[in-house]
Amino acid sequence: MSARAISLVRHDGDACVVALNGEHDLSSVDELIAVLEQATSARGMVVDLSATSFIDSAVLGALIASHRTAEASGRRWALVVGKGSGAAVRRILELTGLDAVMPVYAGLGDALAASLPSQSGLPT
Amino acid sequence: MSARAISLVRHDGDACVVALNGEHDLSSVDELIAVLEQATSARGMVVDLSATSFIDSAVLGALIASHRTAEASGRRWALVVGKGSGAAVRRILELTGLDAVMPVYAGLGDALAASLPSQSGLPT
Amino acid sequence: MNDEQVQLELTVASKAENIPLVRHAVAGFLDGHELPEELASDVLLAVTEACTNVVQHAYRGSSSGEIEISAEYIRSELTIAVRDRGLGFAPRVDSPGLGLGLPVIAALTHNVEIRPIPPSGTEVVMTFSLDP
Amino acid sequence: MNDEQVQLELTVASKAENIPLVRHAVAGFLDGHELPEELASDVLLAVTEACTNVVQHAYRGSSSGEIEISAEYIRSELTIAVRDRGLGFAPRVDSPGLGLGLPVIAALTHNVEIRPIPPSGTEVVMTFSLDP
Ligand SMILES: Nc1ncnc2c1ncn2[C@@H]1O[C@H](COP(=O)(O)OP(=O)(O)O)[C@@H](O)[C@H]1O
Ligand SMILES: Nc1ncnc2c1ncn2[C@@H]1O[C@H](COP(=O)(O)OP(=O)(O)O)[C@@H](O)[C@H]1O
Repeated sequence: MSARAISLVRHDGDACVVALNGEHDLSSVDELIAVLEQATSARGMVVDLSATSFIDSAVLGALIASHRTAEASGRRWALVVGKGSGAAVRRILELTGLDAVMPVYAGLGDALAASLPSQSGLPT
Repeated sequence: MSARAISLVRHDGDACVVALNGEHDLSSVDELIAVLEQATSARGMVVDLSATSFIDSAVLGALIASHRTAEASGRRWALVVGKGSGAAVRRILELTGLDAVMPVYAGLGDALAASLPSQSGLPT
Repeated sequence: MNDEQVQLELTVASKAENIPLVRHAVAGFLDGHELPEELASDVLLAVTEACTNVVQHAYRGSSSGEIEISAEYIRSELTIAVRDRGLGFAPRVDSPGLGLGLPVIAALTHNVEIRPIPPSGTEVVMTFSLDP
Repeated sequence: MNDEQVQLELTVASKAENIPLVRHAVAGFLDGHELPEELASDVLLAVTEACTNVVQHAYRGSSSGEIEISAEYIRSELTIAVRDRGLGFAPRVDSPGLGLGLPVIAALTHNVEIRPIPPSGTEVVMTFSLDP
């Protein structure tokens, strides 16, 4: 059915964006965990679900773990859930009340800005 | 029905024994957590379930947490499950396979000896 | 074994201190029947887990609520239902527990059903087989 | 709505890589009926969680096994069963997961039943109500 992909992009100011495309579940979670780990070297990171059609609790577990690791080391972490996010994505976030536990943005721009509040170290 | 109690006894060589008498569940778990915390100041600790008629997963959770805390700080921790332990006690330990995760002894003597392997700091 | 339908109905406030009370009431109910000791113990453990879930999860946020327990023998089966009128079944990433309650119930029962009750709340129906 | 009984039967090896396959097969089955999009999405999420549980828990230790999925419409209900022939339902203190699978299933379904199947294994039967 839908193709799936996990991409990692480094942005200026040392923020990483991990974008999930298509459907993700236990069969791709090891790859996801590896990519999330690479991203934690950055000052801030964003997980972009705006083109994610499906995630389940296995994927959610990986996101929660990544968020906790980032928090523990004082790094910024944000989630993007947009119009292109599938119904299952919205549903599982709603059911688990995860938007209360981690910062969720509707667009990548906002999430990036939040994950890097002080560009080049200069407070705004 | 059966009376319940939680007792804390300090033994020579700095081992603490926390004994649960009767039935324990969510209604006594806060007290149990508090007593387990007091006991963690000792070099070794034993949780004695040999007169425990009932425990559930809430109690088990407190025991697992106490065991983890002890392990993380290099302290010894052991469980006693004996003939006087109730059917539910044996059952929940068996179901969760907990005896594979933590040291379980049939008698307090053995558990105490294991929780303090080197009396007065002299290796045997 | 009794072929008639024998029932227990019990409603208590959803508080931790009432969990032993429920367990003892169910134990009393079981006493009237020739249940193997191990099976009776399994039933009491499963009922306790279901009540603990109500106290910990069903009425989050709202100040009060009740646990409704019913038990009945139908031929060679014992069915125990634990009901709440809470917010409905919902996963919690911030659960204070280790997530062992439901798996313990499922492991102890012959069958467990979880379903919402209108207008709100959850019913957990546990069935135990009395056939050896 | 179709009043006849329409069925899907599917057996795959219990491997993570087969989970999308199961989901897509069930999606195809649902496509033949006029299911609201949100409900179809809930069904696929619940089926995925049940299959994930089989892959992660049912065949611990033993090298291989299968996931059996059956789905059928009976009047205004959709029932999907996910079966394994594994070791049987058991709680795990060392679970790799967060314990969200069963609660997610229970929250998404109208009714969920968990029961052992002889001689060994577990059946998770999920019912979805098609009435609005
Ligand atoms: N009666 C209930 N009402 C609402 N949610 C419930 C209820 N019982 C269980 N739950 C949900 O199911 C989850 C799993 O329950 P359980 O397996 O007992 O683990 P734990 O209570 O340790 O979290 C709970 O964390 C909670 O989110
Ligand atoms: N098919 C199965 N066979 C055996 N045990 C199972 C099965 N499905 C679930 N379990 C048990 O139930 C527990 C709870 O499952 P779940 O709520 O999905 O959480 P998680 O998989 O994250 O641990 C698992 O940890 C496991 O012990």
